[in-house]
Parts: sequence; C-alpha cells; structure tokens
Amino acid sequence: MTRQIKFFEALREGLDQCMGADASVYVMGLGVPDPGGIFGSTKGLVEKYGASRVLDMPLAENTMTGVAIGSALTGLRPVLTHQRVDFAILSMEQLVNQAAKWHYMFDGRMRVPLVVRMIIGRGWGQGPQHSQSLQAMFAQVPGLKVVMPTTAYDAKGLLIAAIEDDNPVVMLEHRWLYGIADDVPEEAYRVPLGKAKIMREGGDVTIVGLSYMSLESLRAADILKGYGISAEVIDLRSLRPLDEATILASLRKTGRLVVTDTAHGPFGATSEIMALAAEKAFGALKAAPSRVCLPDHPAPTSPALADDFYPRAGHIAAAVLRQLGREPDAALFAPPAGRRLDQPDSSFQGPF
Amino acid sequence: MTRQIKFFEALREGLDQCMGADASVYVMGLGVPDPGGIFGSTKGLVEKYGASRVLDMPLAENTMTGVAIGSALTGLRPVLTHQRVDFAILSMEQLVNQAAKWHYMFDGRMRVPLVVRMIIGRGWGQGPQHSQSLQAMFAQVPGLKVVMPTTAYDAKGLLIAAIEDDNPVVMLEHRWLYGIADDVPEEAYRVPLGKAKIMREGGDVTIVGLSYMSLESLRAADILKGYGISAEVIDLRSLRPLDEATILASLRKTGRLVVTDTAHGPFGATSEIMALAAEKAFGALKAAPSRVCLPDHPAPTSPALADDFYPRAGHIAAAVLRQLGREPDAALFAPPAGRRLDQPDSSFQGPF
Amino acid sequence: MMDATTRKALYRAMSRIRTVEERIADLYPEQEMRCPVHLCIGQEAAEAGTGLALDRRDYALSGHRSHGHYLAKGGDLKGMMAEIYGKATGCAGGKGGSMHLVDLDAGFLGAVPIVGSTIPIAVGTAFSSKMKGEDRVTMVFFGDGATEAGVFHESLNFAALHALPIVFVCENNLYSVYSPMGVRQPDGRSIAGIAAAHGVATQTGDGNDAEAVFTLASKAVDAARRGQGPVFIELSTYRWREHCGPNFDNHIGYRTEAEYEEWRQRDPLALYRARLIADGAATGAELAAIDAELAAEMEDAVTFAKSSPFPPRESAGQHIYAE
Amino acid sequence: MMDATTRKALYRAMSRIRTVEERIADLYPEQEMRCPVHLCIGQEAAEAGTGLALDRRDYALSGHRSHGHYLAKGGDLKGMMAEIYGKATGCAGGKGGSMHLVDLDAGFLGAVPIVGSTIPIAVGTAFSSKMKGEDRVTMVFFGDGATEAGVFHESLNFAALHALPIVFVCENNLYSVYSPMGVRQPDGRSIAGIAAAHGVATQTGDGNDAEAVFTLASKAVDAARRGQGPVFIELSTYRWREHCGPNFDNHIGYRTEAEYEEWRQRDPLALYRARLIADGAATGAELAAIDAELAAEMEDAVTFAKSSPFPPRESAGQHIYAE
Ligand SMILES: Cc1ncc(C[n+]2csc(CCOP(=O)(O)OP(=O)(O)O)c2C)c(N)n1
Ligand SMILES: Cc1ncc(C[n+]2csc(CCOP(=O)(O)OP(=O)(O)O)c2C)c(N)n1
Ligand SMILES: [Mg+2]
Ligand SMILES: [Mg+2]
Repeated sequence: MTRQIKFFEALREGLDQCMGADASVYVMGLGVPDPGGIFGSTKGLVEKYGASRVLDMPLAENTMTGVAIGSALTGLRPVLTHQRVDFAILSMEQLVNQAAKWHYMFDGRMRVPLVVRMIIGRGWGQGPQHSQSLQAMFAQVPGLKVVMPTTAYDAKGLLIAAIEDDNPVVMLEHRWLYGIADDVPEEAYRVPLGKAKIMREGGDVTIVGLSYMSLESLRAADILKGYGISAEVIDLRSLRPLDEATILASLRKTGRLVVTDTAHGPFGATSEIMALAAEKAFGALKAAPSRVCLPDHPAPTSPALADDFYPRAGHIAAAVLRQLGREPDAALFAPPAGRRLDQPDSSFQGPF
Repeated sequence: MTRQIKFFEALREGLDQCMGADASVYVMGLGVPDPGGIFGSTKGLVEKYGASRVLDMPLAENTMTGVAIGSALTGLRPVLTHQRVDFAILSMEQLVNQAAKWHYMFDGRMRVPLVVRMIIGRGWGQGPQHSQSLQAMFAQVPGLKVVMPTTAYDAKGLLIAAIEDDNPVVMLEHRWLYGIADDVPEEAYRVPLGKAKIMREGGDVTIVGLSYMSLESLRAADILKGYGISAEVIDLRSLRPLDEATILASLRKTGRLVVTDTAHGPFGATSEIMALAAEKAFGALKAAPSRVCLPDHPAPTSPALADDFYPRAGHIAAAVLRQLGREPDAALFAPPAGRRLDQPDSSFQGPF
Repeated sequence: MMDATTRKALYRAMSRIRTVEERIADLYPEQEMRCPVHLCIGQEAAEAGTGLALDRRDYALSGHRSHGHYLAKGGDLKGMMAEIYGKATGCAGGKGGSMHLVDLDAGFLGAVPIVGSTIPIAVGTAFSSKMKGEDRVTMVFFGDGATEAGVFHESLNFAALHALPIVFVCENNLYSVYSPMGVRQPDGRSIAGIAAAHGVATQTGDGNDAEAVFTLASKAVDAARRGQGPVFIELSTYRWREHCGPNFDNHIGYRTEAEYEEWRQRDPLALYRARLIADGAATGAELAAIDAELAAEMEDAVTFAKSSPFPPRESAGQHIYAE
Repeated sequence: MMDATTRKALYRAMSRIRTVEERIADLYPEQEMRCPVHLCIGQEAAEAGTGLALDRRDYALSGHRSHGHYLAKGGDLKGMMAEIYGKATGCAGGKGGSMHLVDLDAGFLGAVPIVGSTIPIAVGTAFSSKMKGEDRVTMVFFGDGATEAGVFHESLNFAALHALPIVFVCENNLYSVYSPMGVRQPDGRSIAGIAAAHGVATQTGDGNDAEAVFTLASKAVDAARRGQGPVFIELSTYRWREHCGPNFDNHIGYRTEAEYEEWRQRDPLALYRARLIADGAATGAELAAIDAELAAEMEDAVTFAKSSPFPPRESAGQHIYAE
C-alpha cells in the first residue's frame, strides 16, 4: 500500500471503479465531461464510459438535482457534482424537501441513492460568493448524510461508500485538498459513512477538525508537541451521521476540546460538536471548550485580507494553550513563509 | 396598555403603521392580497394601500426574492412573505449569496432593507414538507438578521424594527402563535433586534426557548414551581444577532441550562446555545446542559404520530428534573386533555 | 367514434374520482381526516383522459392535488383512503397523508405538495427509462401555477435537449389558490406557447371533455414512447370547491358565482353521461349501476380506512435512512 | 447614416474595453491581480453598443464577465483596476474583486458571479423605478448559459406581467465555460423565442456590429422608457480567450481553432475601424490618437491601482451590517 496519489486522482479512481462495477452509476453536473474535468476528478471518464454516463448539464442546479433524484428513485445511482457549494444552494429545495424525505415520507417504499459532490474552497480572490463552507446547512437535515473527506484515502473510500449507500449523501470536498497525495490502495475499498478518524493519538487535549482544518489541526498538534502538550486529533469525516462515540471517548480521555471548521462559528458545525461535549461529556471536561473558525462575516476578496480571515495551525495551538492557562506567543499567528495566504502553495497561481 | 389583540392582528397593525408612515414600504408574496391575507396578517391592506403596494406574486420564490432585493437596493422597503418556510428554501440562493452579502461585498455602498417573513408551523397533517423549522439555516449566515417573535407584543415590535432596519431580516412566525392575544400598544413601537427577553425570572435553572417553545417553556416553569424549582425563562426572540449577554448572565445566576427549539436538535439553534454556554459560561455550569427538540426525523403526517413528535412543557420540566437528579413522573409526558396534538386548540379544525 | 370499452372506462374513471372526492368532502367535517385535502372535483375529465392513456408500467407523478391522478393511474383506493385517515395501512404507511400518495404497483411514483417539485423528478424518471432503453413513458401532472416556477422551464429545456419520454400535463384551472391568472402571468400569451418555444411538442385541449383529452393524451404518450421526445399538454378546466378543504368558497370574493356557474354547466361527468346516453352507447341504468358500484367501493374503502389501526409509535422512527 | 459623434463614441468605447482587457491579460501573470478575471475580448461591440444606449441615470447590472458592461456604462476605470488589484481605492474597497464591480455614480449597481442571479435583482430595480414613477431604465447583462437558469424565465414572466422598464441583454457567445450549446440547449430553438413566448418584445442582432447593436438597443431602451414594457435582446458574439483567466485555450479541445479564427476575422473593433476609415468618418490617425489616449488612461489606472494601499486589516470587519 505504498502507492501515493492525489486527492483528485483518488476521487477519479473511485468514480471509475464504481462506474466499472455498476452500470447504473453515472456522473453529471456542469463541466463534468469538459477538459477541466472538475479539477481533474472526472477527467477521462467520458472517454471511457461515454457521454450518456458522463453528462454535462444545462445551468439549472435545482432541476439537475430533481433529475438526479428521479433517476435514483428508478434504479440509477447518480453522482452529481457542483463546482462550488455556492451554486448548490440553488438546489436546496430538492435536497432538503425531496432527496432527504422521499424514503421517509413514503414509508420506505422509495430510495434515493444519490451522491452530491460539492466543492468548497478559499483563496485567490474567490470572494464572498465563491468560497463559502455551508456544511451545517446540510448536516442539520435528517434524511441526508454528509461527509467531508480530508485525505486522498478517505476521498476514495468515502466516495465509494457514498455511491453504494442507498441514501442521499452530500460530500463536501475542499479545493485545497485536491493536490495533496496520500497512500491509496488501487483496489476499491470503502470508508464507512458516520465514522470519525483519530489522525493522531494524544492525551492532553482533543482537537476536532474537518476537511482542510484537520490538516491544520495536525500541524497544531506538531506545534503543541514543542510545548510538551500531547494533542489527539480527530478528523470528523462525517457530519451526519455524527460519530459521537469517537468524540466522546476522546474527551473522556483528554478532558479538553478545541473544535475547528472551515466555516463561521455561530450555528455551524462547531456548535454541534461543542454542544455534544457539553451535553454528553460534561463531567469529563476540565475547561471550557473553544473553537477556531472564520470570523463572522463574508469572505473579503482582497488578498490583503486573507491572512486574518483564515485561521491556521497556530490559532488552534493558541486555543489549546489558552485552555491550559498559558499565553500563546505572537509567533504562532505569523503567516507561513513562502506563500500568500490566498494560495494553498506557491505552485498555485490562479485564476482558480 | 390594556388592549389585547392577537398575534396576527399585531402583525397586521405593524405592517399598516409602517406602510402608513413610509411610502417606500410595500408587501409582497403569494396570496398577500387574497381573501385569506396570510392567515389574517395582511388582511385589509390591499383595500387601504392598493394593489401596487400589496402585491400578489407568480409562484417563483427565488425570483420574487431577487425582485425584493433589487427594489430594496434602490430605495424601497419590501416585506416579502412566504406562507411556509418550506417554500422559502427555493430562495436560498438569493437570500444567502445576495441579500446577506451586497452590503458587505460592495463595502457598504449598497443596502438591502428587506424583511422576509416565513411561517413555520405544525400539525393537522402538514407532514414532512409543510412543517419544517429551518431557522438554523438562516441564523448561520452573516449578513442576515433572524428573529422569531413569540408574543403578539413582540410580533408587532420586531416587525416594525425589522422594517426600519437597513439589513435583510428573516422573521420566522409560528402558525400556532397566530391566534394568541397579548397586550399590544396601539401606537408604533420597536422591539430591538438582537435582544432576548426574560419572560420569567428564576434562580435554579435557565430555560432558553424560542417561538412557540417559549410558551411551552413558561408552562414548564409553572410545572416546576410545583416541585419547588424556580426556573428562569428566556425567550430568544433573535437568533442573529444573538443576545449572548442575557443568556450568559442568566447562566451565571442559575448554573443550569435547558434549551428547547421547534426544530430538530443536531446542528440546530439549540446547538449554538449549548455551545455558547460551554464556551463562555463553563465555570458557572453545575450540570450538563440539555435540549428538548423534535426527534431527528422528518415530520410524519398521521395524527397518531404527533404526540411523540412534538415535545411539550412536560418534557422540558423533565429535562430540568433530570439535571437536578430527580426522576420525572410519567404524568409529565401525558398529552394535554381536550385536544389532539395536531391542533393548537380544539377550535382549530383544519385544513390548515 | 371511440370504442365502447374505452368510453365506458372513461366514464367509470371520472365517476370514480367524483365519487371518492364527494365522499371525502362529506366526511371531512368529522375531523378524522386530519390533513389538508385538495379536491379535484370539476377536473375529472382531464385526469381520467390522461391517466387512461398510460399503461400500467408507465410512471406518473403529481403535486398537491393528486387524488384524481392517483386513481386514474390505477392507484389503490383503500391505500389512499387509509393514508388520508393517517392509518398504518395507508399507501405511505400514514407518514404522508393526502399530499403524499404513492402506489408503486400502479406506477404512481409519488406526489408532493411543493408546487413544481415533481416536475424535474419526473424528468429524471424519464431520463432513467431512456438510459435503460425501456419503452416506458413518464407523465407528470401540475397546475397553471406551477408553470411560473423556474424548475418547470429548466425541466422543459432538459427534457427537450435529451428527447426524453415524458408527457407534461398542465391542468389550467385559472387559479393558484385564490390568485387569478391576471396577477401571475401576462395577458395574451399562452402557457403552451412557452413549452413550444422550448422545442417541446405541444397540445392544448378542453380539459372537461374526457374523450378529447384521452385522444390527445394517447397521441402524446405514443409519440413519447416512440422516442419522439417530450410532449406538453395544456388542458383548460376548473376546480369547483375551495383550494384546500371540502367546502365551496365562491362567496369569499376571489372569483364570481357566475364564473363558477358557467363551469358548473360544463360538468365533465354530467356532460359525458348525457353524451353516452344520447349516442346510445350506454343506458342511464347501466351508468347508474356503475355509479352504484363505485359508491359501494368507496364505502368499503372508507370502512377499511376507519377500521385500520394507526401506525405504531415506533414507526415514526423507522425508514429515516434506507438500510 | 449614424452621426459622427456617436460613431466615434462607439469606437472609443470598444477600443477602451479592448485596451483595458488586453492590458489585464498582459499583467495578470505578475500575480498581483489575485482574483478570477473573465475577459470580454471579442464581445466589445455588444457591450459598447448596449451601454451607450443608456443614460447615466439608468441602471445596469451584470454577472461574472462584467468589465465591458461596467466600462460602457461609464464606470470609473481606476476604481475597477484598483478593485481587481484588491486595493482600498477599489470600487468595492477591495472586498469584491473583478467579479463584484460597482459604480453607483455611473448607475452600475453591481455584478456578481452566481450566474443568473442579477437577473431578478435587475427586475427589482426596474420594479422600483416603476413604483416611483421614474423614467429610468434598467439593463441587465448575461450570457447564453444564464438563460438555462430558472430565474431567467421567472424574471421574464414577472417583467412582462408588470410591463417593467427593463432591457434584458443576452450575449450569446456559444459557450458556458467549456460547454457548447449542443449539450445544454435543444437544437433548433432560439433563446429569443423563449422570451417572445413570455410576451416580451424581442430583438436579435449581430453582436459584433457596434452600430447595429446600438441602434437596436436604443430602440429597446426607448420602448422600455416609454412604458411599453420589457425588451429582450440576443446578440451573437464570441469570447476570444479562455473562460476565466488571461490565456487562449483553443488547443484544449472544447472548440476548434477554425471556429475561433472565423470569429477572429469578425473582430468587432478592427471591422469598425476599417468601416469608419472607409466611410471617411475618421482617419486612421484620428483613431490611432484615440487608441493612444486610451492606452495612456489605462497605464494611469494601473499605476493608480498598483500604488494604492491595500485595505487596512480592520476593514475586513466593517460593513457586515448597515447601521
Ligand atoms: C413552491 C411552493 N410555493 C407555494 C406553495 C403554496 N401553494 C400550494 S398549492 C398552490 C397553488 C398552485 O396552483 P396550481 O399550480 O395552479 O395548482 P391548483 O391548486 O390550481 O391545482 C400554492 C401557491 C407551494 N405549495 N409550493
Ligand atoms: C449558478 C451558477 N452555476 C454555475 C456557475 C459556474 N459558471 C461560472 S461562469 C459560467 C458560464 C456561464 O456561461 P454564460 O452565461 O454563457 O456566460 P459567459 O461565460 O459565456 O459569458 C458557469 C457555468 C456559476 N457561477 N453560477
Ligand atoms: Mg391552478
Ligand atoms: Mg456564454
């Protein structure tokens, strides 16, 4: 298991294997068969499976979701992709009222085996309408499942599990993860929906992250090592179902919680994790839990405002230190060297 | 100040006074001028102000929201009404990407003085697609304000304040409150956005409610009196801005928190209130906070399933008792006499 | 002239819908049907004529006013009545109510009360049929109000683009709740014209004439089945009773008694009864026998529904997710 | 023939857009414009011809590809360049970037990159003008892709219903990102036909002929201003460079070099230059002088943008809510 491939390649491989294994799987969405191929994640599929299973779409997000639902009700397994979550909210009605409810409201007679991929992201002046992180809007809807892979391994495994699941699954993929490689088995495998992953074991504090912020959480754990603090890092992977057991077990061990998200704080995913801690691990908590989120305003476009907008490992480490009654150094908040904060790395040169 | 009028009459009076005072105020939405007049809340306005200011709409929720935004950008003050929140999510894109962001993303050059009324509700077999409570979807969006009046007094005062505010305000009105009367001054007055109300003072526990559940919370406080427990009841009234100060002050006094909502628990409004308590009043908490919400599934239609679906005062009281280490009596969970639980009162005889 | 079997089937289908809906209106005040009901009395010809043009294996989907579509497609009456009564034996186990009918055996895939929302879903079921190479047609029912919704237009585009086997049926009854056409759509342009502009084959017809409806719907279904792409049908008709609920409401002011009376004169069932008798295709006694049989069937269904058990408490938590 | 002042103004407006866009393409690789840019090179005639048909007090709104609309409406160039550079002096204070241009003084109310979303907002500004009895017209710009979105159709209905003073301008450049018309819209039906079916007055024109565009846009604006209701204009044109960014991308396979070359021959600016000279309306030297002046203006704007300060940190937290 030493082959490394990137996140987008893992997605593509997962799609390819599902399409190869099951003729009822098809992929659809704006630009799915185009030369960009959804940042590479659908590239080559149209050549292999043909235009009838790798479909471009008219610009009509709500209707394409309805079409996907209708086809899922009648035996197909659509994978619908939105290049940005900001477009996907045009389909809120179909997702929330229809996809999430047809199984329940017809008492199990219908099923909606649908995967909706939505890309979230940040940087390079995407600005207020192209870089939102709206996971909490979906996670609050019973009937939907919501996953957010962080590693290439999980991207492939969760995607395959989502495609094989008989429920509507929203999969939010962070654009800044696309270029990151990981060990990924060549064969098809599944990562169960609803299971968090302990990325790093530790005893002093639990850091709960998701998506790109799980990587920042790992870096925070590295920083904290330097302070003699052992942090446990949990990558949520699924928001719905939420893996309460893993989070609570960790909290019972560490007694401290820092939660971080790619989104704003209030009424967000961090709220639920903190509520869970308070409700079900109250006795174990040694200090007030804290969260590290975006400031509570839309994303400004200017690169000059990106540094303050996106919290990083240092901010997470600082939150831990404060919980332990230690004053964080100013150096923790310094932007990383070698790149501007509107790029994932210096090789990324826009426009998106 | 002894005049009592009902919630819907208070809304109508508020609209009437705003329209009378300011020619730029107009009301729009499906059925606004029709004989039903949005369950009475817009009744008579078309006769008084004419069809150009009391507008019916084609069935196109996303576009009517855009129209409202465009008119708000250019000097009008629209009040848009959706008879059910379930329809309003068709306008998620305009609300979340546009209304909430035009002021910020154009650096203050534009303003969107818009009020969007959305009715939430329950009962009489409204079922999975006609009785959702989606406040948390809106409350998580910076740039929006979100209010939920409970009393007729607040309905009028918050509505006037919302109309006079220069920001987009989502106002969620529970259908079961429409028929409830309260002391309401005849003149125009404002209830400030972002201020919770202490409905009942108490020292042993803080019950935070919103909308219809604030009334259940009051009833729970009555029940608890019988147990010698003094409950403080806070009616949130606003979710965004959230009145953290009032909640935290109460928690510092009581050390105990029960939160209740008309919605599901996970990733909902209760999550944020509990997170707030854990984050900022940790030291004051004497026990794990708890929440009283709908079960985590869509609303079933059959009246036989309503009893278990909608928690009541007894459930709130039980949550308090459990926090205090006392076992609640089974009688607390008995459905109220004299009506079925799919009706607000026995005078309500459907179809809606 | 149409063959006698078809004609009687049309009569029967219309009379069945009328019988059921009238009986629901009678019984509703008992407050045992505790969910909103949108009755389709007055629109039976549109529903019978289109529904009978479908095969059982074809798919149909509808909206809030779906009783007639469900019945004409062959949906099980007992399951429908039990559903409206909120019973475990209902076609959706009591979870759905009047606004969420379903009968998979009959190809009635579902109905939902968010106006317009089943239109793209139906396009999706038609897409499925095309992908799988089945010669199955989907028919989707909606009102004039639904044609104002964006998804309607998006759906026409998608269906035309992929030449999908779908028939869109718009029952134009002039109102969306209490709102007349004039406050919702511009004067002097037709709904059918919009569908035509999308490149969708279009037909318009008298929605109170069951035979005319059946004839054009059959052609439309046939064209869709033969791969000629989608067809849009607009049928003019009228709802007799209030938008939602069992009563008449002409007195509240959104429409006139005169308008109502005019349409009442065009009662699709009475006209067809008279026509069959005048043509000698059936005797009054024959038709009365059909009516009586239908009334008895409805009484059975009501008894079944009333005597069925409510869903057990634990069913509320079942089927949240498919296993 | 059109008067010389107008003709030169059209030339100037087109050349200005071309100058600005080409310079942005040159400078973009410096990586100081750190936001997506959607250049409109090739489409200048459509933009100049429509923009010049408006008065300053009229409103305009646009989408992701808005530079040309902003400039033709009279938007401030320095403010635009500073915005693209993310500076405090930008027309949106650096909060918006290329996809969020605004200039209230010029009546350019805003642009956003969610495709289709400004269409209903523009209908709302036209509604406002009508409510207030102003004789102001709103013009809203969008592409062929936007016409697939539900809001477009809903907006046509609402504008027609209320006879609003709005001109819808669709620049049909045959692509939505890399997707050609054929995978998005059915063959053999026109976008303009859809608008017409909604009862909206409709015009189609050659979007690479500035005079033709100006003539029909002026008529449309005039009709809208006189209360005759909305007008829809479809202009055929072509984007030369990649969908987003400064480069050419004909090699990546979604369109052919031959197609590109064909449109390149119909360069709206070169053709118009040749025509003005052939007609004797201007000399090559005169036009070259205009071009030189525009180049200098652009250099000024770039210098202004580059030398302007970034927004201060605290500005990020400002204007979240209006006071
Ligand atoms: C998206 C949405 N908006 C509003 C409503 C409220 N509503 C329920 S039925 C209805 C009328 C629809 O009219 P039409 O489509 O003509 O059907 P009809 O009732 O006449 O059969 C409306 C507006 C809804 N259910 N869904
Ligand atoms: C609602 C929405 N869906 C998808 C996108 C992604 N997107 C950005 S521009 C674009 C192409 C739009 O094509 P068109 O309207 O023809 O304008 P053009 O780019 O050709 O000027 C798309 C699909 C978006 N911005 N918004
Ligand atoms: Mg109707
Ligand atoms: Mg285009």
